Amino acid sequence: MKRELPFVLVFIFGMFMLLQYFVPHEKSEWVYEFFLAWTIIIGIFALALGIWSLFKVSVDKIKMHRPGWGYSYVTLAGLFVMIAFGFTKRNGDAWGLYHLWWILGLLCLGAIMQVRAETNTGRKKMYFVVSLVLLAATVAISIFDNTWSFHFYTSEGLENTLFRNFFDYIMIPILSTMFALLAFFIASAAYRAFRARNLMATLLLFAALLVMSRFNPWIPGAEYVAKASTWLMNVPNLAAQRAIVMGIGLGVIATALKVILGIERGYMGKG
Amino acid sequence: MFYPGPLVALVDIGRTISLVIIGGGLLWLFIRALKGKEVDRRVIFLFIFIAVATPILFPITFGEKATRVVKAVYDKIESLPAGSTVIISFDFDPAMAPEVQPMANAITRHCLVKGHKIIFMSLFATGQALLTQTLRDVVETEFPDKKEEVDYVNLGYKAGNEGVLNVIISDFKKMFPTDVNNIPYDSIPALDDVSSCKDVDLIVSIGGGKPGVKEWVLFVGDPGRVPVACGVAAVVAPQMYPYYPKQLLGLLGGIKGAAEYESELIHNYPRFKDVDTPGLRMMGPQTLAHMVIITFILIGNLSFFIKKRKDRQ
Amino acid sequence: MKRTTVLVMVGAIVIFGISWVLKSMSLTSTTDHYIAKGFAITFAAFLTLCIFSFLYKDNPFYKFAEHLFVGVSAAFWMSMGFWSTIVGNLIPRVSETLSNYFKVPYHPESYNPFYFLPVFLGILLLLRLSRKVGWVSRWPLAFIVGTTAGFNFIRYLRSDFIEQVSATFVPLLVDWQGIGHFFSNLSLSSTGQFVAMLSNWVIFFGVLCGIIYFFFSKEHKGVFGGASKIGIWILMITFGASFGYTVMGRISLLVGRITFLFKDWLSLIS
Amino acid sequence: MALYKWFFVLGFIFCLCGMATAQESGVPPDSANIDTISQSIPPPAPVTDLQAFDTRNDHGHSITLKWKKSADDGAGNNSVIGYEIYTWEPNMVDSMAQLRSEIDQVRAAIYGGKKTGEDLKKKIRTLKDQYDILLEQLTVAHAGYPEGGEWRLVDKVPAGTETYVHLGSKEKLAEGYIPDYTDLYYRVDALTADSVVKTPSVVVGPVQCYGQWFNTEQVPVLITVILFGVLILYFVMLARKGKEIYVRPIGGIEAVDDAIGRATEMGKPILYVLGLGSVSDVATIAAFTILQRVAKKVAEYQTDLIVPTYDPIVMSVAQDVVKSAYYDAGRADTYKEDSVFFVTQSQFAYVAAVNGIMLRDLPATNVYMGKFYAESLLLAETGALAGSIQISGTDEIAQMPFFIVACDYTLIGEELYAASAYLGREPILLGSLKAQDYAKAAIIILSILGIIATVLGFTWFTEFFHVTS
Repeated sequence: MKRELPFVLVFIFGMFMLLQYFVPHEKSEWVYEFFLAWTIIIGIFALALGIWSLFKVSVDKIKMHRPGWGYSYVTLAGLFVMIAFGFTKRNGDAWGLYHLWWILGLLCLGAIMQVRAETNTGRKKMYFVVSLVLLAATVAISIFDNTWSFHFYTSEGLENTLFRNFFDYIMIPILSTMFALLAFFIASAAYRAFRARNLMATLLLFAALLVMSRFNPWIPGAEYVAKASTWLMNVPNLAAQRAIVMGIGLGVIATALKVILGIERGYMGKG
Repeated sequence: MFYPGPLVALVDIGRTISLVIIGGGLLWLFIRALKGKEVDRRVIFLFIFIAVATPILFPITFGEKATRVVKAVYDKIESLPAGSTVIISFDFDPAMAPEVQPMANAITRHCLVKGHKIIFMSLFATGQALLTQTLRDVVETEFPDKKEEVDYVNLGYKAGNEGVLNVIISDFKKMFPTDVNNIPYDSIPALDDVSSCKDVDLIVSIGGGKPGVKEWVLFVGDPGRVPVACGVAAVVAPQMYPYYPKQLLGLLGGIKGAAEYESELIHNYPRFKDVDTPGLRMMGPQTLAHMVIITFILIGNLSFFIKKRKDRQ
Repeated sequence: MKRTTVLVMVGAIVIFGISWVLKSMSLTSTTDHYIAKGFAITFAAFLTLCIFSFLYKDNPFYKFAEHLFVGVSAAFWMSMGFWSTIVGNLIPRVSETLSNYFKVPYHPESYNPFYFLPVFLGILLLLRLSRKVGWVSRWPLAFIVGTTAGFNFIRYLRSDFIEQVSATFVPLLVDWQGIGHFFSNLSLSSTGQFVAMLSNWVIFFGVLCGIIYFFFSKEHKGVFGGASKIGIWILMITFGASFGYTVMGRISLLVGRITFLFKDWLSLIS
Repeated sequence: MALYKWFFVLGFIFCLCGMATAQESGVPPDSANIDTISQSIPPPAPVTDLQAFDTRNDHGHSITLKWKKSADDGAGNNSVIGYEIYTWEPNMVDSMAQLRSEIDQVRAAIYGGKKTGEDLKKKIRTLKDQYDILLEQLTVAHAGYPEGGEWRLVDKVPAGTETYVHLGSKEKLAEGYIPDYTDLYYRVDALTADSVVKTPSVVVGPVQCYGQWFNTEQVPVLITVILFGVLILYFVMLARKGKEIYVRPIGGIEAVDDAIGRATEMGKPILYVLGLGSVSDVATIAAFTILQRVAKKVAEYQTDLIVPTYDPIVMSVAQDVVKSAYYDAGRADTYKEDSVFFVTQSQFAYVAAVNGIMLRDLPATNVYMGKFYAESLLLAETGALAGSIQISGTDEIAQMPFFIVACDYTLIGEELYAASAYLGREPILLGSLKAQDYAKAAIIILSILGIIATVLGFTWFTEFFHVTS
């Protein structure tokens, strides 16, 4: 039961989704749309699991004083602050004690972490008291300060200016700079790997060189190079992509079928 | 104020810096490569940074020469008699805009300076805002004497994708009873001679998504026998080539196409020398960085072969 | 901590402070919140440089940006997921009271008591945290894997297999009017008969050789091995070409970032 | 061998030269001819042979119309510029539309307002009840044709069109809902440039729409499913009976074992990156199977394993997989719960974190298996910088070039799926590889047949493979 039931479920749901394709009737469509919605909802619960894992890894790192544990405070602070912003919003034009609130909240989180990380019992007690005081202060502010409020039931928190600012001035710069690093890496990868070691590497090298020189003002006949690279992208590229896609298609189909029939079970643990 | 041509000086600085630093550096690496030495990756990173940053700080333009596909569009607009009607359709969204809006601006400039009447429209809901941007930045600031509804008309966005095209090929008024300023079709002087798409002399579709160039060609260009030109993002350009030259008289592909068009325009119309040319501006870093990468590949192969020969000896 | 580390840190803080002050001063005419705005732009530039510093080597600045990014982005996706999926998708289908509470339009027509099932399955998934009943968390996994396997099976069969096979049926002879006509009108025009035919031949044999490369249960020897070799060569040419083609887009991204530094932060260019 | 090589290289260069020297020909289209439309237009001929029937192979709520175009469309007077499709609807649809808009208004009042009044909810319920009553009467009202209703415009289509699918909504509360099992009537008018001059066709009907239980257009797909399924089962059975199956060596996979051994010697961990896929991606499922083998080996050698994940569900599964692999190796005691952990569900934050791990923990081997997007090169280059041996496998075509360039071994597309079978050398899994090969042989044969059929002009053969979506 413990081991076989999941595979029976896989078979039933897999077979249904497979056969559903051949049944255009409204009823089968209804169940189909329904199942797809299910997977998304389960995914959100899984996200909670993920956040828990992130939290636990960071906390454990602090507790065990693993290398680089100090940075886990940064992660936890970012996590806490962004969630806090996502569910709060100011009511009027003034922020009131809001900033004090979230800073105290952060300090409280830090103190709780210290309680966990500290080995000396005396200091542990001190941090405990500090964290309690800070917690009381944050709770008090959130109760008595009316300039802002929690929004657990509308997504107004997403319009919180601080939430947006964190997105615009922290997430976007880092994200797009990470992406921009590719410009450097593509160059270093090209330098390192495009060597005429053997025929295959040479082909790789020449195709890349040809396409890269498609707009070089100093190469005579750049127009023809451009034309040749367009042909390269249109014709041999199409052929190779098609061959790969068909292979992948077969691999996916065979793997999916093996999963449905319970032949391939590597994706599920046993214990 | 204090110096007659700071811009000229900047261009020269850019040339000099790139020539000295990049050229000299690469030469040094080349000599090292002759000894069979490898280049540290940080050196490559530095070169890429300089190659991209220098042209941004000190704009460098390379002698972009219009290729045949771009020249075809330019020549067509150039050869139309003054007073011809051109549709410029903004079929793109903000994500595509950095690549294709420069083309739209350049073609708009060209049409206006030639005295053509322009019908602006959009098949993308988000295209209308970008169209307004072009009108503000190019038409109103650079051509204050051109009057809306007389020299150009802004029909705005209409929902319906290719359905819109299906209608306007036979009747413009049905789809666009008024322009964006709510002026009735019949009282717009610019549209006096235009009752359907068949009456226009050229259609330029800027975009590359769907609906876009393909739809213009299949639903208007082919059945109405109206010449269609286009400007598309670089990624979709290879898919558009098969339509050239039978169904598309020419095309501008990516920022490169925009740069070629801009340079052709500046070359022939000196009055545009000082306008913003994002296409040419973007091409500086692109060209330099590409050349740096190509050179590094060549240097890498050189040191590879020399080392191999040494090992054999 | 080493002395150099302390020096670098202090230097970074000083530069940050100066930049903040200067940026704020330059913004006084444009916005009322110039101090906050100046901080935001300086901080964004600081983070940009933190990430770029990774190119030199791993360092505390990069680590700081990395850990901050991980925390903030995880929270960001959680908030978005909560609002769009639980509140946006689930609540309107399960309960009118709850939708009124969350102020989302209730869909009575798609009301469905069965929507409690994914919630139940989701809770089962959370039980994984328990050592004792952790095994029940495999049921929701089985559901997800089963449905998506069935779904993918058909999707790939249709689009990647059958459609691709039929797309390979390209005419090897393009408006064929006899050998004499072919040779007398031979031209290298990219829209001409010769190039069209050549392209089709390349596509057809390219696909064939590519597929042969992916044969696993037959030794690649003789003609078969030759075809498989050609197959992998074509793959390599394609990979090289797409690598070269991508360079342009990546450089554009870097241009965007450097423009941010020069324009929005340092105001070096207009 | 050398002959092939030269043949290929020369052919390729020839192709490129051909393309490069290509001369353009072809004339751009002429300027438009202005068609002059005469002022008074005689009424055009009506469409003929109008047929209406239920749209096949669908969920119902849709009718297909077919007709022969008017004699004046593209011929004759050439005056037809398009067609208008009309359907007959009972007058009660107006009151239904009225009710719908009232319901929408009440709803807007409920959700827009600060407080939700009980009376509004009651009101919406009564409105909906009224709507349901009307809905029940709809079929009867339709049967009353032509009394108590009128013709309404459905759509306009351009000249030259000869079919139209009236696609209705299946949502009862949506505009454009077409009831199933209800008598419907249609008419098609031929239009001219003068909006007053048009000719209606004869009326067709009654016609009913309904959903089908089997999509006959998908028969080729079904046949393929069955054939392929049988093929796989057959070879799996054959393999179970103990038949030896040859599998060609796959570079990347053979390297996995060596890489683990190397990591053990160096006392460094192994990093296994599952990519950005979710469990619904089959590539990720294949990656799990490979992870299982790797984890088992790792457990045997007593090396460390690091599995950072992007998707929480993938994390759950990966934990399960690694745990049971340790269990299988008889080393359940050495399994560490946090060797598999969640990072974040943001592409570049994940990359930033994994890059950090690579440079700080300096894994001896990095394995990338599954779905990868733009981050592929960021990961692989950083790994190369850290001096790790790198093995990758993905089915994302756009990322393959980067892995090939930056990694030591790369599994291309299908090789990733084959690898899971190959690593274990389990006969059952190998059996399916054989089936895949037969399918590939079938593709080759079909392609050749298809080419021959195209040359000979047998369109039915290619049409058979044309699958409508």
